[in-house]
Amino acid sequence: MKKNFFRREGVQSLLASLICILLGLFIGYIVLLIINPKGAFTAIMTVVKNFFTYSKPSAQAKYLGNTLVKSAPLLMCALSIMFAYKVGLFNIGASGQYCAGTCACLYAALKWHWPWLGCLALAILAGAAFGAVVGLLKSYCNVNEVISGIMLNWIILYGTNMLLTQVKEPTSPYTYPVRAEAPQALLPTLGLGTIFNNNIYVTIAIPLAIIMAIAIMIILDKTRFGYELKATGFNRSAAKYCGMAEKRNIILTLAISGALAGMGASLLYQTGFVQWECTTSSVPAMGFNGIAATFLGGLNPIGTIFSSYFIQHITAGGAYVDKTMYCSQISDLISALIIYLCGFVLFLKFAMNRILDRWEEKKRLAQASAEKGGNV
Amino acid sequence: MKKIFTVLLVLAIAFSAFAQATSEAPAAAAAAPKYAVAMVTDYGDITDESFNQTTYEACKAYCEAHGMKFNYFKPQGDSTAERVAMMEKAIDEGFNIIVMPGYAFADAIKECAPQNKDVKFVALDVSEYDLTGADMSNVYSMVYQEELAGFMAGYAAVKLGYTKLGYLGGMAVPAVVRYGYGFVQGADKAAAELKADVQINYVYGNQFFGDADITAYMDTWYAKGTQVVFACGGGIYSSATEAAAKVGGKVIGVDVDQSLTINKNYPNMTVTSAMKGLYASTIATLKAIVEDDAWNTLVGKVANLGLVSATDLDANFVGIPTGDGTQWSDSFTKADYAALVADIFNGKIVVSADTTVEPAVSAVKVQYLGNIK
Amino acid sequence: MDNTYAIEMLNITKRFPGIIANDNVSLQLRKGEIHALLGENGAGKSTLMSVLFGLYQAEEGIIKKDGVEVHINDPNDANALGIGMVHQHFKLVECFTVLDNIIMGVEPVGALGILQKRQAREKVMAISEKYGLHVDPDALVRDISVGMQQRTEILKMLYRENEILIFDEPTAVLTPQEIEDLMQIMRNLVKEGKSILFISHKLAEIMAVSDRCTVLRKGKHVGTVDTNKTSMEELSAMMVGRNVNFHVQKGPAKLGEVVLEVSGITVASKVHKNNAVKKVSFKVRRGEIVCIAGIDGNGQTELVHGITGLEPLVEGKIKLCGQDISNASIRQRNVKGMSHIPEDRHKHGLILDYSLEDNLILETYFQPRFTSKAGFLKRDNIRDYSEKLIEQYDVRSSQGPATRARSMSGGNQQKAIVAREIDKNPELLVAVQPTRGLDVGAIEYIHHQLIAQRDDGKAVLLVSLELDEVMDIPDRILVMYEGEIVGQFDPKKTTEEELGLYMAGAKRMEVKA
Amino acid sequence: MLLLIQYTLIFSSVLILVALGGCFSEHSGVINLGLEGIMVMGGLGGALAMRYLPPDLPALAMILVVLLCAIGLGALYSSLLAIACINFKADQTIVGTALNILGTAAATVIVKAINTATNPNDVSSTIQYIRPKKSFIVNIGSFEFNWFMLIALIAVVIAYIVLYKTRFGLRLMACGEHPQAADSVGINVYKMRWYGVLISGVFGGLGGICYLLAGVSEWKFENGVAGFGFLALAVMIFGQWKPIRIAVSALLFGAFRALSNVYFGFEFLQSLNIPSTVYNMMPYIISLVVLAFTSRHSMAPKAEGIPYDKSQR
Repeated sequence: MKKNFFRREGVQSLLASLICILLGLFIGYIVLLIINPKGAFTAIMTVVKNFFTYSKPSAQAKYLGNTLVKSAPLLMCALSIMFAYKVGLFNIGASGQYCAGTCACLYAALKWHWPWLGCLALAILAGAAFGAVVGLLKSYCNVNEVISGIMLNWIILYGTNMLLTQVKEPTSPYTYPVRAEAPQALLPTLGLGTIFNNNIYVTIAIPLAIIMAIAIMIILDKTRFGYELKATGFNRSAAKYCGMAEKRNIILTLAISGALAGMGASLLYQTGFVQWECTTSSVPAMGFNGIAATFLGGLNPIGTIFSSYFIQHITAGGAYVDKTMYCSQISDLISALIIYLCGFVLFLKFAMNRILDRWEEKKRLAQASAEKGGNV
Repeated sequence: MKKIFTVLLVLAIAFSAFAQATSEAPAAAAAAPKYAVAMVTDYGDITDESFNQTTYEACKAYCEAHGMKFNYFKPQGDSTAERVAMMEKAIDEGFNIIVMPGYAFADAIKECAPQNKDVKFVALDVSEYDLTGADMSNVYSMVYQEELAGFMAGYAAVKLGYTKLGYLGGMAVPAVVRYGYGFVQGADKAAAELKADVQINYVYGNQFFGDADITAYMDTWYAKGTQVVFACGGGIYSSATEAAAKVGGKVIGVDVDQSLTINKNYPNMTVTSAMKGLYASTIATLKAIVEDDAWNTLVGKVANLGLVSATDLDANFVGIPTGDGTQWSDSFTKADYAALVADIFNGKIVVSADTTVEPAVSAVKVQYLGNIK
Repeated sequence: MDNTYAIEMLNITKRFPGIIANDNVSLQLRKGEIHALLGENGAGKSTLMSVLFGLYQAEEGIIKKDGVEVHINDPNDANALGIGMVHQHFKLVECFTVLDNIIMGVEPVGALGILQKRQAREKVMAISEKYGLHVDPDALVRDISVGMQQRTEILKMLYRENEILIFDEPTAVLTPQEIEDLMQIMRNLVKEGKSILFISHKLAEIMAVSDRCTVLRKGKHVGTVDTNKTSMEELSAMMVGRNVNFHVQKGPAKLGEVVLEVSGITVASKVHKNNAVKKVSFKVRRGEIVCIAGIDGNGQTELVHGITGLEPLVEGKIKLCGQDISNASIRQRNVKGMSHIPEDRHKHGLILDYSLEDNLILETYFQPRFTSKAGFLKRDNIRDYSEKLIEQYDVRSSQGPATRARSMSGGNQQKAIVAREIDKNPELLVAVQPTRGLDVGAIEYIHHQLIAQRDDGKAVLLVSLELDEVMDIPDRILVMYEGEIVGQFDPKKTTEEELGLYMAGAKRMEVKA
Repeated sequence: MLLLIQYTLIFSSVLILVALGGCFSEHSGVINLGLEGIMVMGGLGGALAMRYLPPDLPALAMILVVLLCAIGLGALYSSLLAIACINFKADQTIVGTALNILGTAAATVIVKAINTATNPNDVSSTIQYIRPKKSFIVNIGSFEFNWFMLIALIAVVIAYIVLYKTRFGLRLMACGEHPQAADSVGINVYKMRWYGVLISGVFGGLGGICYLLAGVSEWKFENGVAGFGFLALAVMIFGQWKPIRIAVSALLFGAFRALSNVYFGFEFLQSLNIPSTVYNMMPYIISLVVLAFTSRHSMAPKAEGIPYDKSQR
């Protein structure tokens, strides 16, 4: 029997994600209506339009570039969380590992004036190291990775603030701008910026992140390594039973997951787009938004590319909302709502299957009675 | 689930209808004015009780009075790229005067101004040094001599008999540092004159709002004998007033005469305020452009706003309140203040504006305590 | 008495997606009788009892108590009707005390819901006195033996003054002595006027304790018989639907050289501080099946874990084909020719979220035939290989190699494991309770596979809790008690009773490896 | 010294309340990572009450109404977690994380909307409560006693009694340890878990308003609660899910937090010149180290984090 189109895993994930997005936007719209019904529709459309609110195509291209620049690190964080999740681990520490990557690449760039590749490598290493700590604690001390991840997030945050204070502008809480102080650490652009109306922030970071997503998909689905990691994730005891180094696999998984998050930081900070604020008092939201992107992307690396972009898109869109009526936090609200709704994805899939079950049952009954009728 | 959805849908439709009905109300104004003003915020929001808020209030008041279109834009994050995005957005929406408070706009101006020759860029607190190499053909910047205001406040506090002072800065941005270093110099000057033993504790809270941590820190100061704290950084003063209220301590306000707000809740707490004429100068600038058509006299300049008169105290861009906002006493009278202003104006007293090194002092003991957070 | 039935379940039908668990089943429990419910795994016994206990609601059919129709929507309803149940997997909170577990759900409370444990304790003590169910009410459940836990479960029912008691496979985890005690307790209970439903697939127990027996097969009611008017053979035929040969045919063993040599190994326990296995030594030769018998929890699991490498040894040596593997990794042991059919197929044997084909290569995926030099899996080879195994070992599933292991039946899951382990062509096959929870057909099949291995000159180490299996399959029996080997027997020259004495620790002999 | 004690006590009170909230939720089987968001919402409830109540209300009435509003909004907000995780079996980690982001965003949006509605020029997310705050404070010499210190103490005692001495506690913990067992004796697991989460909302809300009142008289809701929810989570784990131990570990963590701000008051600490960041980091480092040594025999409720599905028993 041919499988119903709507029974396909991919289709269901996509549908569930779309429902989450639409519902999230819809509730956001309601909130806008309640605050001020006058501009609610314009505002919600602004959030959705983001850079399309610019009238000139050249500006649109430029700000598409900006949105992409910020999507790359988000995609990396989402990949980080997804990779761990596929192996049965919830790396809520991605935020901290991202933070560690920030610390490493900025320190290397601004203090030691390393070239970009060195900074990138150090960021990856820093993320991996903290990921590995979570893995070590998990496999040898049985510490739940969510708890240790949360603790490490704060430890890393405070540590980063402390270290990066050494490369802070004397008269602001921000680190030196990379573009001015350490241009050697900027990621190569390869002329990509010209596509986006000479956007200087568009670098190889964007293709690099997409390549990583594809690589992650291949590793998980096609390789022996992925086979081992997933086995460990699904059933740690069975992995041990069949001779896999299950402790090593857990550590490795979290290290890779951390490396991805750390790399994400490098892909943002080494474009010179932002500076780190040495008084940051909460863990970077990038890692948490990564959770949303992962689940919105249906736990699929390719889906994650789109969901990361989408979340960044509406977050950026929030900045353009008319401030006289609404505040820019409205887009935080909407993306938080979407994350919340992502919690219902499993239920949505279940509900879809139930509807399909009923529908097929009805069809079968109808068919059966028709056949019966035919026989009589 | 279904039910909730239906209810929401009905609500939405109802609201939409209401929106439709009300949105037709505002009619187009008579003639479209020549200018529209947009403000782009720096770190923090237009409610930071500091430069963003003052700039916003000034622009808004002026535009409303003159029937001009005004709006403010808040970048998504604190980066040049995002500031430029908002500036371009404002320009895209037809605004042709962009007001930007904060030294951090230097790079954004360098990027954005040359590409939008027909737009007027008014920067506040962006110094000549920051704008080195910039195309200034459509840019005007104003920098304030906060160090003078700080100096006067410090001088006044010591002269008023306080010997244990504190300085609580917000984030160590140039303006905040200038206030602080000026405060130290002023206290030093007064201490030298009085031959008094004066101590200053000097710290930055590293944020523009108060919370339990900052309050706790302030509590230790007041508990150890600090008499008055110069709370210089947006909403951070709320922690200083909170702590001061417990032990009858005093505070010094910043930017505007803060006695008006602070004393409402805590009578007699404000010793004085170190003020700068951000509001007035912003209005004046807008007036010069819009009414006087005098952009040509401003453009390309970085105005250093400080004292303009040795006698007309209220005409100056920096100073302390001459009315009830300062707790005058026999040891420091309005006349003393006037003399001080004159001395500074005449160059008899020189106040260093250097923010890169701690000011030299001779009579006070300053303890630099870095950042609270 | 005009109504002799305590409970009547009439024409019960319960469907789950895809299957009919109970198809028009009826069961009538007389007052004061022990009524056995017999059937293979998956015959629908537990579903029927869950319906009675209110855990499930039947689509069709009615339940009567004392001749009056009742509706049981949840365990509270069942409890109100005086129906209690001892579940196969105990429903006890491990970090609570025995007393807390007993009173949970019907706690005596004073003002503000404050617990009043004193009167509860008195009542529990009185009941335990009356029925000879001695427990320590203040002990934590996690610290007491399985037998004690079962008594706690029974006390839970009695504390609630239930009249109808359901026992779901109560003997699976007990020693022969404990089983005997349980039977006595059940007889006492009936004497006091309780009615008992006793679910089991162990014929001997049913013959020994029950008055009547209802047999289910594949969700259908086969019949109800008086136990004293039937025989084990008849019952088993009713249960399976055909005549079953209880005894496995096998030729004499042809012993070869020693394959596995275990000398003086000690393995720590995960549960308590003592060692679970204490200086155990034995050998297994080519062409023989050696069975480790004993009551659950006497160190068999840890012994196997020590041999297969899942747990490190505290001391001692293990040799496989003459090579020391005491500290070898699991992978090394596998490669050197050890296969292991694990005790818990869901925990160790399978990755339930993997497809069948991925499960079949769990221990061989790294070989060049399945993985390229670059580290990519050779999907085509894996598909071919798994199709071959599926064919050869008759593993049935809905979508062939691509089926999720989770969606397969227990028997076919076990067959897949057996296929994987035997196809590795091992020198030593360690099989731990390979037939647990399987139906008779699958049991027969797996027994034949074990014997085929032996006849093929392989060494087989079998660990079993089922006395039938212990008596039938091996060539040599080693009895384990409290981590030590306390007896060695030739199955042809011993009896279940004799084994039982050793298994319960009543007797022991010196056993030389 | 007095200041250290005062701030230790007030920070500890926040931590105790929030950690107890987490404790109840987890004992019922639901991991509550959304405490941070619940605190913000509870704080919002209390702050709004203080904004709208007449400031000359008698202290007792003021305290009661503020508490009730904080409790109400906290509990209401926590029901978002309950409905998703209990009824719809959503992943508790995702939902908890979402609640944290949502809490700050929603509170900011709400306060800004209220402020702007009252005064079109006011787009701040700040609520001021200088005079109402005084109701919560009693000065004993130079020690500033905050009623929340007493409330936290009472909360510990009540939590202890409820968990270990009442029918409710027994049933609640059974649902977190072995929900199937609880179900089999007729306890409604869904209902108990709802209670657990709602109680965490109550305590979280109380903790939130307590945090807001700890040191200032106005709060800018954009700033959230600066990681106190997570710190409370650490306290709960450090306290091994037991009320008395939670109280003790909250005192320890509160002392570190207080030290990071008032170390200036101690000559020897000042001479050590340790950045306050280090003091802030310490609680997390200590918890991590302790976790590393104790997690082999974790006291965490066994069934926490696993959605209970009645049809799969």
